[in-house]
Amino acid sequence: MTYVVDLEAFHGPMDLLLYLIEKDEINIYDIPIARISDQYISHLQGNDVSDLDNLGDFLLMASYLLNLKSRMLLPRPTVEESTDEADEIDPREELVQRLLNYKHYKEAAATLGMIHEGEMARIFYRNTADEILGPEVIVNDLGSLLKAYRSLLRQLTEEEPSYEIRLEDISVEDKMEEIMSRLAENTGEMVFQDLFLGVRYRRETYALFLALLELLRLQRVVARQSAVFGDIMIYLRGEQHVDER
Amino acid sequence: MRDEVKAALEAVLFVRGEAVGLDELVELLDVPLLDLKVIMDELLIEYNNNHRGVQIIMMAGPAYLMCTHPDCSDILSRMERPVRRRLSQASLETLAVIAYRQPVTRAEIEKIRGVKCDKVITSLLERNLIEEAGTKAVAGKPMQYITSEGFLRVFGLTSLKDLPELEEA
Amino acid sequence: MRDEVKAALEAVLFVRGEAVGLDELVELLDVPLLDLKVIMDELLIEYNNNHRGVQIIMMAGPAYLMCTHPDCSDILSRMERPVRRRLSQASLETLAVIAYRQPVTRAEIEKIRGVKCDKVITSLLERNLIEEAGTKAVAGKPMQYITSEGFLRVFGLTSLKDLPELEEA
Repeated sequence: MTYVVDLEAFHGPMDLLLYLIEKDEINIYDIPIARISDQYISHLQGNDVSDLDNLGDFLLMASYLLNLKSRMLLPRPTVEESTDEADEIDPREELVQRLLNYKHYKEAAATLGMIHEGEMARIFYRNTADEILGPEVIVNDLGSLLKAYRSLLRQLTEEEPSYEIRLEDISVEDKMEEIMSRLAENTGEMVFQDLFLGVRYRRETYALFLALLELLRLQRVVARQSAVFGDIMIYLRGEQHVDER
Repeated sequence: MRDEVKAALEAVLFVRGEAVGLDELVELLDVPLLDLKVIMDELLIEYNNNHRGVQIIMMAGPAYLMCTHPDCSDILSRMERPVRRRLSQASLETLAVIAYRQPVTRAEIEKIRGVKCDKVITSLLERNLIEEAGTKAVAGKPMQYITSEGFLRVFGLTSLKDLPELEEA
Repeated sequence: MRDEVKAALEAVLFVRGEAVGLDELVELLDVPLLDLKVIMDELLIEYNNNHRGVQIIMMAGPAYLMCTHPDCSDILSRMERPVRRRLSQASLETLAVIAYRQPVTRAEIEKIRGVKCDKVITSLLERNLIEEAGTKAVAGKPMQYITSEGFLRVFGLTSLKDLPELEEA
Protein backbone atom coordinates (compact mmCIF):
# COMPACT_ATOMS: atom_id res chain seq x y z
CA MET A 1 0.00 0.00 0.00
CA THR A 2 1.43 3.34 -0.92
CA TYR A 3 -0.47 5.30 1.64
CA VAL A 4 0.15 5.09 5.33
CA VAL A 5 -2.18 7.43 7.06
CA ASP A 6 -2.78 7.81 10.71
CA LEU A 7 -6.45 7.35 11.38
CA GLU A 8 -6.20 9.67 14.34
CA ALA A 9 -5.45 12.43 11.91
CA PHE A 10 -8.95 12.10 10.51
CA HIS A 11 -11.79 13.74 12.27
CA GLY A 12 -14.26 11.02 11.57
CA PRO A 13 -15.33 8.72 8.79
CA MET A 14 -16.56 11.50 6.53
CA ASP A 15 -13.16 13.11 6.67
CA LEU A 16 -11.38 9.88 5.76
CA LEU A 17 -13.81 9.16 2.93
CA LEU A 18 -13.36 12.64 1.54
CA TYR A 19 -9.61 12.21 1.69
CA LEU A 20 -9.77 8.92 -0.25
CA ILE A 21 -11.93 10.50 -2.91
CA GLU A 22 -9.83 13.62 -3.28
CA LYS A 23 -6.57 11.68 -3.27
CA ASP A 24 -7.63 9.71 -6.33
CA GLU A 25 -9.33 12.71 -7.90
CA ILE A 26 -12.56 10.80 -8.08
CA ASN A 27 -15.70 12.46 -9.35
CA ILE A 28 -17.78 12.76 -6.24
CA TYR A 29 -20.98 12.16 -8.24
CA ASP A 30 -19.67 8.87 -9.55
CA ILE A 31 -17.88 7.17 -6.70
CA PRO A 32 -16.55 3.67 -7.42
CA ILE A 33 -18.04 2.26 -4.25
CA ALA A 34 -16.30 -1.11 -4.39
CA ARG A 35 -12.88 0.45 -4.65
CA ILE A 36 -13.51 3.16 -2.10
CA SER A 37 -14.98 0.82 0.48
CA ASP A 38 -12.03 -1.55 0.09
CA GLN A 39 -9.64 1.32 0.62
CA TYR A 40 -11.64 2.58 3.54
CA ILE A 41 -11.64 -0.82 5.24
CA SER A 42 -7.96 -1.41 4.68
CA HIS A 43 -7.38 1.91 6.39
CA LEU A 44 -9.27 0.70 9.41
CA GLN A 45 -7.35 -2.57 9.44
CA GLY A 46 -3.99 -0.91 9.13
CA ASN A 47 -4.53 1.29 12.11
CA ASP A 48 -4.48 0.83 15.82
CA VAL A 49 -7.32 2.95 16.90
CA SER A 50 -6.91 3.63 20.55
CA ASP A 51 -10.04 5.71 20.84
CA LEU A 52 -12.87 3.20 20.89
CA ASP A 53 -15.52 5.91 20.74
CA ASN A 54 -14.13 7.01 17.44
CA LEU A 55 -13.71 3.51 16.13
CA GLY A 56 -17.45 2.98 16.47
CA ASP A 57 -18.14 5.89 14.17
CA PHE A 58 -15.65 4.57 11.63
CA LEU A 59 -17.11 1.06 11.76
CA LEU A 60 -20.61 2.38 11.27
CA MET A 61 -19.48 3.99 8.04
CA ALA A 62 -17.71 0.79 7.00
CA SER A 63 -20.89 -1.22 7.32
CA TYR A 64 -22.79 1.44 5.44
CA LEU A 65 -20.23 1.29 2.61
CA LEU A 66 -20.40 -2.52 2.48
CA ASN A 67 -24.14 -2.36 2.31
CA LEU A 68 -23.86 0.15 -0.50
CA LYS A 69 -21.35 -2.02 -2.29
CA SER A 70 -23.63 -5.03 -2.18
CA ARG A 71 -26.53 -2.98 -3.45
CA MET A 72 -24.38 -1.78 -6.33
CA LEU A 73 -23.41 -5.35 -7.20
CA LEU A 74 -26.94 -6.64 -7.23
CA PRO A 75 -28.84 -6.15 -10.44
CA ARG A 76 -31.27 -3.26 -10.07
CA PRO A 77 -34.83 -4.47 -9.78
CA THR A 78 -36.60 -3.70 -13.01
CA VAL A 79 -39.74 -1.84 -12.32
CA GLU A 80 -42.46 -3.11 -14.62
CA GLU A 81 -44.40 0.06 -15.27
CA SER A 82 -41.63 2.49 -15.83
CA THR A 83 -38.12 1.86 -16.97
CA ASP A 84 -37.24 5.51 -17.06
CA GLU A 85 -33.74 6.16 -15.97
CA ALA A 86 -34.98 9.17 -14.12
CA ASP A 87 -37.06 7.07 -11.78
CA GLU A 88 -34.14 4.99 -10.70
CA ILE A 89 -32.47 6.23 -7.58
CA ASP A 90 -28.76 5.76 -7.42
CA PRO A 91 -28.02 4.09 -4.07
CA ARG A 92 -24.99 6.35 -3.80
CA GLU A 93 -27.02 9.51 -3.85
CA GLU A 94 -27.42 9.81 -0.10
CA LEU A 95 -23.71 9.30 0.41
CA VAL A 96 -22.90 11.94 -2.18
CA GLN A 97 -25.19 14.42 -0.46
CA ARG A 98 -23.68 13.70 2.93
CA LEU A 99 -20.17 14.05 1.58
CA LEU A 100 -20.92 17.33 -0.14
CA ASN A 101 -22.58 18.61 2.96
CA TYR A 102 -19.67 17.64 5.14
CA LYS A 103 -17.16 19.11 2.69
CA HIS A 104 -19.06 22.33 2.82
CA TYR A 105 -18.74 22.63 6.61
CA LYS A 106 -15.20 21.37 6.63
CA GLU A 107 -14.31 24.27 4.38
CA ALA A 108 -16.23 26.63 6.62
CA ALA A 109 -14.28 25.28 9.58
CA ALA A 110 -11.03 25.93 7.77
CA THR A 111 -12.11 29.49 7.07
CA LEU A 112 -13.10 30.00 10.70
CA GLY A 113 -9.72 28.62 11.72
CA MET A 114 -7.97 31.11 9.48
CA ILE A 115 -10.01 33.96 10.88
CA HIS A 116 -9.26 32.79 14.39
CA GLU A 117 -5.55 32.65 13.68
CA GLY A 118 -5.59 36.09 12.13
CA GLU A 119 -4.62 34.74 8.71
CA MET A 120 -7.50 36.68 7.26
CA ALA A 121 -8.07 40.34 7.96
CA ARG A 122 -10.17 40.58 11.06
CA ILE A 123 -10.82 42.88 13.94
CA PHE A 124 -9.82 42.13 17.51
CA TYR A 125 -11.91 43.01 20.49
CA ARG A 126 -10.19 44.46 23.48
CA ASN A 127 -9.14 41.99 26.09
CA THR A 128 -11.42 42.85 28.96
CA ALA A 129 -11.00 39.76 31.05
CA ASP A 130 -10.11 41.52 34.28
CA GLU A 131 -12.20 44.60 33.82
CA ILE A 132 -14.40 45.83 36.64
CA LEU A 133 -17.25 43.42 36.67
CA GLY A 134 -20.79 44.40 37.35
CA PRO A 135 -23.80 42.43 38.41
CA GLU A 136 -23.98 38.84 37.36
CA VAL A 137 -26.38 37.87 34.62
CA ILE A 138 -27.31 34.24 34.59
CA VAL A 139 -27.77 32.93 31.11
CA ASN A 140 -29.20 29.50 31.69
CA ASP A 141 -32.64 28.94 30.28
CA LEU A 142 -35.58 26.96 31.49
CA GLY A 143 -34.65 24.05 29.25
CA SER A 144 -31.40 23.48 31.10
CA LEU A 145 -33.20 23.59 34.42
CA LEU A 146 -35.72 21.05 33.25
CA LYS A 147 -33.04 18.83 31.82
CA ALA A 148 -31.13 18.86 35.09
CA TYR A 149 -34.24 17.86 37.03
CA ARG A 150 -35.21 15.13 34.58
CA SER A 151 -31.81 13.51 34.71
CA LEU A 152 -31.91 13.74 38.47
CA LEU A 153 -35.26 11.97 38.61
CA ARG A 154 -34.00 9.32 36.24
CA GLN A 155 -30.97 8.70 38.45
CA LEU A 156 -33.20 8.60 41.45
CA THR A 157 -35.47 5.88 40.12
CA GLU A 158 -32.49 3.88 38.95
CA GLU A 159 -30.63 4.11 42.19
CA GLU A 160 -33.46 3.79 44.67
CA PRO A 161 -33.07 0.07 45.40
CA SER A 162 -29.44 0.44 46.36
CA TYR A 163 -29.90 3.74 48.06
CA GLU A 164 -29.10 2.63 51.55
CA ILE A 165 -25.67 1.42 50.56
CA ARG A 166 -24.69 5.04 50.60
CA LEU A 167 -25.14 5.09 54.34
CA GLU A 168 -22.23 2.84 55.10
CA ASP A 169 -20.61 5.78 56.73
CA ILE A 170 -22.96 5.58 59.72
CA SER A 171 -20.73 4.32 62.46
CA VAL A 172 -21.74 3.21 65.92
CA GLU A 173 -18.95 5.29 67.37
CA ASP A 174 -20.30 8.44 65.73
CA LYS A 175 -23.71 7.63 67.13
CA MET A 176 -22.26 7.19 70.60
CA GLU A 177 -20.80 10.66 70.32
CA GLU A 178 -24.12 11.94 69.07
CA ILE A 179 -26.04 10.44 71.98
CA MET A 180 -23.58 11.84 74.50
CA SER A 181 -23.74 15.32 73.04
CA ARG A 182 -27.51 15.25 72.76
CA LEU A 183 -27.74 14.20 76.37
CA ALA A 184 -25.42 17.01 77.32
CA GLU A 185 -27.58 19.48 75.43
CA ASN A 186 -30.71 18.14 77.12
CA THR A 187 -29.37 18.73 80.62
CA GLY A 188 -28.26 15.11 80.82
CA GLU A 189 -31.50 13.27 80.23
CA MET A 190 -33.79 12.26 77.45
CA VAL A 191 -36.67 9.94 76.61
CA PHE A 192 -35.59 6.81 74.81
CA GLN A 193 -37.95 7.31 71.86
CA ASP A 194 -36.68 10.83 71.26
CA LEU A 195 -33.39 9.29 70.33
CA PHE A 196 -34.92 8.20 67.06
CA LEU A 197 -36.67 11.42 66.07
CA GLY A 198 -35.91 12.48 62.55
CA VAL A 199 -34.21 9.20 61.72
CA ARG A 200 -35.02 8.15 58.20
CA TYR A 201 -33.09 4.99 57.68
CA ARG A 202 -33.34 1.69 59.43
CA ARG A 203 -29.58 1.42 59.45
CA GLU A 204 -29.34 4.60 61.39
CA THR A 205 -31.82 3.25 63.95
CA TYR A 206 -29.72 0.12 64.38
CA ALA A 207 -26.59 2.18 64.79
CA LEU A 208 -28.24 4.38 67.40
CA PHE A 209 -29.51 1.40 69.34
CA LEU A 210 -26.16 -0.36 69.24
CA ALA A 211 -24.50 2.84 70.35
CA LEU A 212 -26.87 3.11 73.26
CA LEU A 213 -26.20 -0.49 74.31
CA GLU A 214 -22.48 0.17 74.12
CA LEU A 215 -22.79 3.32 76.23
CA LEU A 216 -24.76 1.34 78.80
CA ARG A 217 -22.13 -1.37 78.84
CA LEU A 218 -19.39 1.21 79.34
CA GLN A 219 -21.57 2.71 82.07
CA ARG A 220 -21.41 6.13 80.49
CA VAL A 221 -25.19 6.34 80.54
CA VAL A 222 -27.94 4.79 82.58
CA ALA A 223 -31.37 3.71 81.37
CA ARG A 224 -34.33 3.64 83.74
CA GLN A 225 -37.99 2.73 83.36
CA SER A 226 -40.01 3.87 86.34
CA ALA A 227 -43.22 1.99 85.44
CA VAL A 228 -44.25 -0.92 83.22
CA PHE A 229 -44.91 0.55 79.73
CA GLY A 230 -43.68 3.86 81.02
CA ASP A 231 -41.07 5.99 79.29
CA ILE A 232 -37.57 4.69 79.34
CA MET A 233 -35.34 7.55 80.45
CA ILE A 234 -31.69 7.78 79.59
CA TYR A 235 -29.38 9.67 81.90
CA LEU A 236 -25.85 10.84 81.52
CA ARG A 237 -23.83 9.02 84.18
CA GLY A 238 -21.73 10.78 86.77
CA GLU A 239 -24.20 13.65 87.00
CA GLN A 240 -26.68 14.41 89.68
CA HIS A 241 -29.34 12.56 87.69
CA VAL A 242 -27.86 9.25 88.67
CA ASP A 243 -28.76 9.67 92.28
CA GLU A 244 -31.20 7.08 93.54
CA ARG A 245 -34.72 8.20 93.73
CA MET B 1 -18.26 70.34 27.64
CA ARG B 2 -18.27 68.93 24.12
CA ASP B 3 -14.71 67.69 24.56
CA GLU B 4 -15.57 66.16 27.87
CA VAL B 5 -18.43 64.18 26.38
CA LYS B 6 -16.22 63.05 23.55
CA ALA B 7 -13.53 61.93 25.99
CA ALA B 8 -16.15 60.12 28.04
CA LEU B 9 -17.52 58.34 24.97
CA GLU B 10 -14.04 57.27 24.03
CA ALA B 11 -13.34 56.00 27.54
CA VAL B 12 -16.59 54.06 27.75
CA LEU B 13 -16.07 52.35 24.39
CA PHE B 14 -12.50 51.54 25.38
CA VAL B 15 -13.40 50.03 28.71
CA ARG B 16 -16.36 48.02 27.53
CA GLY B 17 -14.50 46.23 24.78
CA GLU B 18 -17.76 45.24 23.13
CA ALA B 19 -20.62 46.99 21.40
CA VAL B 20 -22.36 49.68 23.48
CA GLY B 21 -25.84 50.80 22.48
CA LEU B 22 -26.59 54.47 21.87
CA ASP B 23 -29.40 54.25 24.43
CA GLU B 24 -26.99 53.11 27.07
CA LEU B 25 -24.56 55.88 26.21
CA VAL B 26 -27.32 58.47 26.53
CA GLU B 27 -28.23 57.14 29.94
CA LEU B 28 -24.65 56.81 31.11
CA LEU B 29 -23.51 60.26 30.01
CA ASP B 30 -26.78 62.00 30.65
CA VAL B 31 -26.58 63.95 27.40
CA PRO B 32 -29.55 64.43 25.04
CA LEU B 33 -29.64 61.87 22.27
CA LEU B 34 -29.27 64.33 19.41
CA ASP B 35 -26.25 66.06 20.95
CA LEU B 36 -24.65 62.74 21.68
CA LYS B 37 -25.19 61.58 18.13
CA VAL B 38 -23.42 64.65 16.78
CA ILE B 39 -20.45 64.21 19.10
CA MET B 40 -20.28 60.51 18.35
CA ASP B 41 -20.18 61.27 14.63
CA GLU B 42 -17.21 63.56 15.22
CA LEU B 43 -15.46 60.86 17.21
CA LEU B 44 -16.12 58.36 14.43
CA ILE B 45 -14.51 60.70 11.90
CA GLU B 46 -11.49 61.29 14.11
CA TYR B 47 -10.99 57.60 14.53
CA ASN B 48 -11.79 56.31 11.12
CA ASN B 49 -10.53 58.96 8.73
CA ASN B 50 -6.97 58.55 9.82
CA HIS B 51 -4.81 55.59 9.35
CA ARG B 52 -5.07 54.20 12.83
CA GLY B 53 -4.81 50.84 14.52
CA VAL B 54 -8.02 51.28 16.44
CA GLN B 55 -11.38 52.03 14.87
CA ILE B 56 -14.96 52.56 15.95
CA ILE B 57 -17.61 50.60 14.09
CA MET B 58 -21.24 51.64 14.00
CA MET B 59 -23.51 48.63 14.23
CA ALA B 60 -27.24 48.07 14.01
CA GLY B 61 -29.11 49.50 16.93
CA PRO B 62 -27.25 51.78 16.67
CA ALA B 63 -24.42 50.52 18.80
CA TYR B 64 -20.73 51.33 18.72
CA LEU B 65 -17.78 49.03 19.00
CA MET B 66 -14.18 50.07 19.48
CA CYS B 67 -11.92 47.43 18.01
CA THR B 68 -8.72 47.05 16.04
CA HIS B 69 -8.39 47.78 12.34
CA PRO B 70 -8.37 44.72 10.07
CA ASP B 71 -5.03 45.85 8.61
CA CYS B 72 -3.36 45.01 11.90
CA SER B 73 -4.66 41.44 12.15
CA ASP B 74 -1.33 40.04 11.09
CA ILE B 75 0.62 41.50 13.99
CA LEU B 76 -2.15 40.91 16.50
CA SER B 77 -2.44 37.25 15.64
CA ARG B 78 1.26 36.90 16.43
CA MET B 79 0.65 38.41 19.83
CA GLU B 80 0.11 35.92 22.56
CA ARG B 81 -2.99 36.92 24.34
CA PRO B 82 -3.83 35.13 27.54
CA VAL B 83 -7.27 34.01 26.38
CA ARG B 84 -6.27 32.85 22.96
CA ARG B 85 -6.02 29.17 22.47
CA ARG B 86 -6.04 27.23 19.25
CA LEU B 87 -9.30 25.52 18.56
CA SER B 88 -9.15 21.87 17.54
CA GLN B 89 -10.41 20.75 14.17
CA ALA B 90 -13.33 19.02 15.88
CA SER B 91 -14.26 22.26 17.67
CA LEU B 92 -13.95 24.28 14.48
CA GLU B 93 -16.10 21.88 12.46
CA THR B 94 -18.76 21.78 15.14
CA LEU B 95 -18.70 25.55 15.48
CA ALA B 96 -18.98 25.92 11.72
CA VAL B 97 -22.10 23.75 11.61
CA ILE B 98 -23.65 25.65 14.52
CA ALA B 99 -22.67 29.06 13.14
CA TYR B 100 -24.17 28.48 9.72
CA ARG B 101 -27.18 26.38 10.68
CA GLN B 102 -28.24 27.78 14.01
CA PRO B 103 -30.30 26.79 15.86
CA VAL B 104 -29.21 23.20 15.45
CA THR B 105 -29.44 20.04 17.57
CA ARG B 106 -26.65 17.68 18.49
CA ALA B 107 -28.12 14.93 16.29
CA GLU B 108 -28.10 17.27 13.31
CA ILE B 109 -24.47 18.16 13.91
CA GLU B 110 -23.53 14.51 14.30
CA LYS B 111 -25.33 13.61 11.10
CA ILE B 112 -23.21 16.12 9.22
CA ARG B 113 -19.89 15.38 10.89
CA GLY B 114 -20.41 11.62 11.08
CA VAL B 115 -19.01 11.47 14.60
CA LYS B 116 -20.26 11.81 18.14
CA CYS B 117 -20.19 15.43 19.23
CA ASP B 118 -21.30 15.44 22.87
CA LYS B 119 -17.87 16.15 24.31
CA VAL B 120 -17.09 18.87 21.80
CA ILE B 121 -20.43 20.54 22.49
CA THR B 122 -19.84 20.45 26.23
CA SER B 123 -16.43 22.03 25.79
CA LEU B 124 -17.81 24.74 23.49
CA LEU B 125 -20.51 25.49 26.07
CA GLU B 126 -17.92 25.73 28.83
CA ARG B 127 -15.77 28.03 26.77
CA ASN B 128 -18.81 30.16 26.21
CA LEU B 129 -18.59 29.94 22.43
CA ILE B 130 -22.07 28.50 22.03
CA GLU B 131 -25.20 28.50 24.14
CA GLU B 132 -28.39 26.54 24.49
CA ALA B 133 -31.41 27.96 22.75
CA GLY B 134 -34.41 26.00 23.89
CA THR B 135 -35.59 22.64 22.67
CA LYS B 136 -36.74 21.67 19.21
CA ALA B 137 -40.37 20.74 18.86
CA VAL B 138 -39.77 17.19 17.70
CA ALA B 139 -39.86 13.83 19.48
CA GLY B 140 -37.46 13.78 22.42
CA LYS B 141 -37.34 17.59 22.55
CA PRO B 142 -33.64 17.82 21.79
CA MET B 143 -31.72 20.92 22.87
CA GLN B 144 -30.77 23.36 20.15
CA TYR B 145 -27.54 25.32 20.05
CA ILE B 146 -26.60 28.76 18.77
CA THR B 147 -23.37 30.70 18.77
CA SER B 148 -22.80 33.19 21.60
CA GLU B 149 -21.49 36.74 21.98
CA GLY B 150 -18.22 35.13 22.96
CA PHE B 151 -18.08 33.48 19.55
CA LEU B 152 -18.27 36.88 17.85
CA ARG B 153 -15.49 38.22 20.06
CA VAL B 154 -13.17 35.29 19.51
CA PHE B 155 -13.63 35.37 15.76
CA GLY B 156 -13.58 39.14 15.45
CA LEU B 157 -17.07 39.40 14.01
CA THR B 158 -19.44 42.24 14.77
CA SER B 159 -22.49 40.12 13.94
CA LEU B 160 -23.37 36.80 12.34
CA LYS B 161 -23.77 38.69 9.06
CA ASP B 162 -19.98 39.03 9.01
CA LEU B 163 -19.56 35.27 8.64
CA PRO B 164 -17.85 34.52 5.34
CA GLU B 165 -20.34 33.50 2.71
CA LEU B 166 -20.42 29.87 1.88
CA GLU B 167 -21.09 28.26 -1.48
CA GLU B 168 -24.09 26.09 -0.68
CA ALA B 169 -23.73 22.42 -1.43
CA MET C 1 5.64 52.49 6.94
CA ARG C 2 5.89 54.87 9.84
CA ASP C 3 2.11 55.14 9.94
CA GLU C 4 1.75 51.40 9.77
CA VAL C 5 4.01 50.87 12.72
CA LYS C 6 2.16 53.53 14.65
CA ALA C 7 -1.16 51.88 13.87
CA ALA C 8 0.21 48.51 14.89
CA LEU C 9 1.51 49.90 18.18
CA GLU C 10 -1.87 51.40 18.88
CA ALA C 11 -3.65 48.14 18.06
CA VAL C 12 -1.34 46.05 20.22
CA LEU C 13 -1.71 48.33 23.23
CA PHE C 14 -5.48 48.41 22.73
CA VAL C 15 -5.95 44.66 22.53
CA ARG C 16 -3.60 43.77 25.35
CA GLY C 17 -5.23 46.02 27.90
CA GLU C 18 -2.17 45.82 30.15
CA ALA C 19 1.40 47.09 30.05
CA VAL C 20 3.46 45.88 27.08
CA GLY C 21 7.23 46.04 27.31
CA LEU C 22 9.26 47.84 24.67
CA ASP C 23 11.26 44.64 24.10
CA GLU C 24 8.13 42.75 23.27
CA LEU C 25 6.96 45.46 20.91
CA VAL C 26 10.29 45.37 19.09
CA GLU C 27 10.00 41.63 18.64
CA LEU C 28 6.35 41.71 17.66
CA LEU C 29 6.66 44.47 15.09
CA ASP C 30 10.14 43.57 13.93
CA VAL C 31 11.25 47.20 13.90
CA PRO C 32 14.63 48.41 15.26
CA LEU C 33 14.43 49.60 18.83
CA LEU C 34 15.46 53.18 18.14
CA ASP C 35 12.95 53.64 15.33
CA LEU C 36 10.24 52.15 17.45
CA LYS C 37 11.05 54.45 20.33
CA VAL C 38 10.71 57.50 18.08
CA ILE C 39 7.37 56.36 16.71
CA MET C 40 6.12 55.49 20.18
CA ASP C 41 7.01 58.95 21.39
CA GLU C 42 4.93 60.43 18.59
CA LEU C 43 2.02 58.22 19.52
CA LEU C 44 2.36 59.28 23.16
CA ILE C 45 2.16 62.93 22.16
CA GLU C 46 -0.87 62.35 19.94
CA TYR C 47 -2.66 60.59 22.72
CA ASN C 48 -1.68 62.65 25.68
CA ASN C 49 -1.51 66.21 24.41
CA ASN C 50 -5.15 66.28 23.52
CA HIS C 51 -8.04 66.10 25.83
CA ARG C 52 -8.94 62.50 25.30
CA GLY C 53 -10.65 59.72 27.20
CA VAL C 54 -7.90 57.23 26.53
CA GLN C 55 -4.24 57.78 27.29
CA ILE C 56 -0.97 55.93 27.00
CA ILE C 57 1.20 55.78 30.09
CA MET C 58 4.93 55.09 29.98
CA MET C 59 6.04 52.87 32.81
CA ALA C 60 9.35 51.59 34.04
CA GLY C 61 10.97 49.05 31.77
CA PRO C 62 10.05 50.89 29.64
CA ALA C 63 6.58 49.49 29.10
CA TYR C 64 3.46 51.13 27.76
CA LEU C 65 -0.08 50.90 28.98
CA MET C 66 -3.18 52.15 27.21
CA CYS C 67 -5.87 53.04 29.71
CA THR C 68 -8.61 55.55 30.38
CA HIS C 69 -7.95 59.08 31.54
CA PRO C 70 -8.56 59.72 35.26
CA ASP C 71 -10.99 62.52 34.37
CA CYS C 72 -13.40 59.91 33.10
CA SER C 73 -13.40 57.76 36.20
CA ASP C 74 -16.69 59.20 37.31
CA ILE C 75 -18.60 57.97 34.29
CA LEU C 76 -16.77 54.69 34.16
CA SER C 77 -17.63 53.86 37.72
CA ARG C 78 -21.28 54.16 36.76
CA MET C 79 -20.71 51.63 34.04
CA GLU C 80 -20.52 48.18 35.42
CA ARG C 81 -20.23 45.42 32.97
CA PRO C 82 -22.63 42.64 33.75
CA VAL C 83 -21.00 39.25 33.92
CA ARG C 84 -22.77 36.61 31.95
CA ARG C 85 -22.47 33.35 33.73
CA ARG C 86 -23.95 29.89 33.38
CA LEU C 87 -25.05 28.08 36.47
CA SER C 88 -23.07 24.95 37.21
CA GLN C 89 -24.72 21.58 36.90
CA ALA C 90 -24.81 21.31 40.70
CA SER C 91 -26.58 24.65 41.01
CA LEU C 92 -29.04 23.80 38.28
CA GLU C 93 -29.95 20.47 39.84
CA THR C 94 -30.40 21.99 43.26
CA LEU C 95 -32.44 24.83 41.86
CA ALA C 96 -34.58 22.37 39.92
CA VAL C 97 -35.33 20.34 43.04
CA ILE C 98 -36.27 23.48 44.95
CA ALA C 99 -38.38 24.80 42.08
CA TYR C 100 -40.42 21.63 41.71
CA ARG C 101 -40.63 20.53 45.34
CA GLN C 102 -40.73 23.76 47.29
CA PRO C 103 -40.71 24.27 50.17
CA VAL C 104 -37.94 21.78 50.69
CA THR C 105 -35.21 21.28 53.29
CA ARG C 106 -31.54 20.78 52.66
CA ALA C 107 -31.77 17.16 53.77
CA GLU C 108 -34.54 16.52 51.29
CA ILE C 109 -32.49 18.04 48.47
CA GLU C 110 -29.49 15.99 49.50
CA LYS C 111 -31.55 12.85 49.52
CA ILE C 112 -32.54 13.45 45.90
CA ARG C 113 -29.14 14.59 44.66
CA GLY C 114 -27.19 12.10 46.75
CA VAL C 115 -24.55 14.69 47.62
CA LYS C 116 -24.01 17.43 50.16
CA CYS C 117 -25.66 20.66 49.07
CA ASP C 118 -24.78 23.21 51.74
CA LYS C 119 -22.36 25.19 49.59
CA VAL C 120 -24.63 25.17 46.57
CA ILE C 121 -27.54 26.37 48.68
CA THR C 122 -25.44 29.18 50.13
CA SER C 123 -24.44 30.29 46.66
CA LEU C 124 -28.03 30.18 45.40
CA LEU C 125 -29.07 32.26 48.40
CA GLU C 126 -26.31 34.76 47.68
CA ARG C 127 -27.33 34.98 44.06
CA ASN C 128 -30.84 35.64 45.16
CA LEU C 129 -32.30 32.70 43.28
CA ILE C 130 -33.78 31.06 46.36
CA GLU C 131 -34.85 32.23 49.79
CA GLU C 132 -35.52 30.80 53.21
CA ALA C 133 -39.12 30.05 54.03
CA GLY C 134 -39.30 29.19 57.70
CA THR C 135 -38.49 25.93 59.39
CA LYS C 136 -40.14 22.58 58.96
CA ALA C 137 -42.01 21.22 61.95
CA VAL C 138 -39.89 18.12 62.44
CA ALA C 139 -37.05 17.30 64.78
CA GLY C 140 -34.18 19.69 64.37
CA LYS C 141 -36.45 22.29 62.80
CA PRO C 142 -34.60 22.37 59.50
CA MET C 143 -34.82 25.46 57.30
CA GLN C 144 -36.95 25.19 54.20
CA TYR C 145 -36.16 26.81 50.87
CA ILE C 146 -38.29 28.21 48.07
CA THR C 147 -37.45 29.90 44.81
CA SER C 148 -37.39 33.70 44.77
CA GLU C 149 -38.67 36.49 42.57
CA GLY C 150 -35.17 36.60 41.13
CA PHE C 151 -35.55 33.01 40.02
CA LEU C 152 -38.67 33.85 38.05
CA ARG C 153 -36.90 36.78 36.40
CA VAL C 154 -33.80 34.81 35.42
CA PHE C 155 -35.81 32.00 33.88
CA GLY C 156 -38.40 34.24 32.31
CA LEU C 157 -41.39 32.96 34.25
CA THR C 158 -44.32 35.06 35.37
CA SER C 159 -45.16 32.64 38.14
CA LEU C 160 -44.30 29.16 39.32
CA LYS C 161 -47.31 27.92 37.39
CA ASP C 162 -45.29 28.58 34.24
CA LEU C 163 -42.78 25.88 35.14
CA PRO C 164 -42.93 23.16 32.51
CA GLU C 165 -45.02 20.26 33.63
CA LEU C 166 -43.19 17.15 34.52
CA GLU C 167 -44.15 13.53 34.36
CA GLU C 168 -43.14 12.64 37.90
CA ALA C 169 -41.15 9.47 38.11
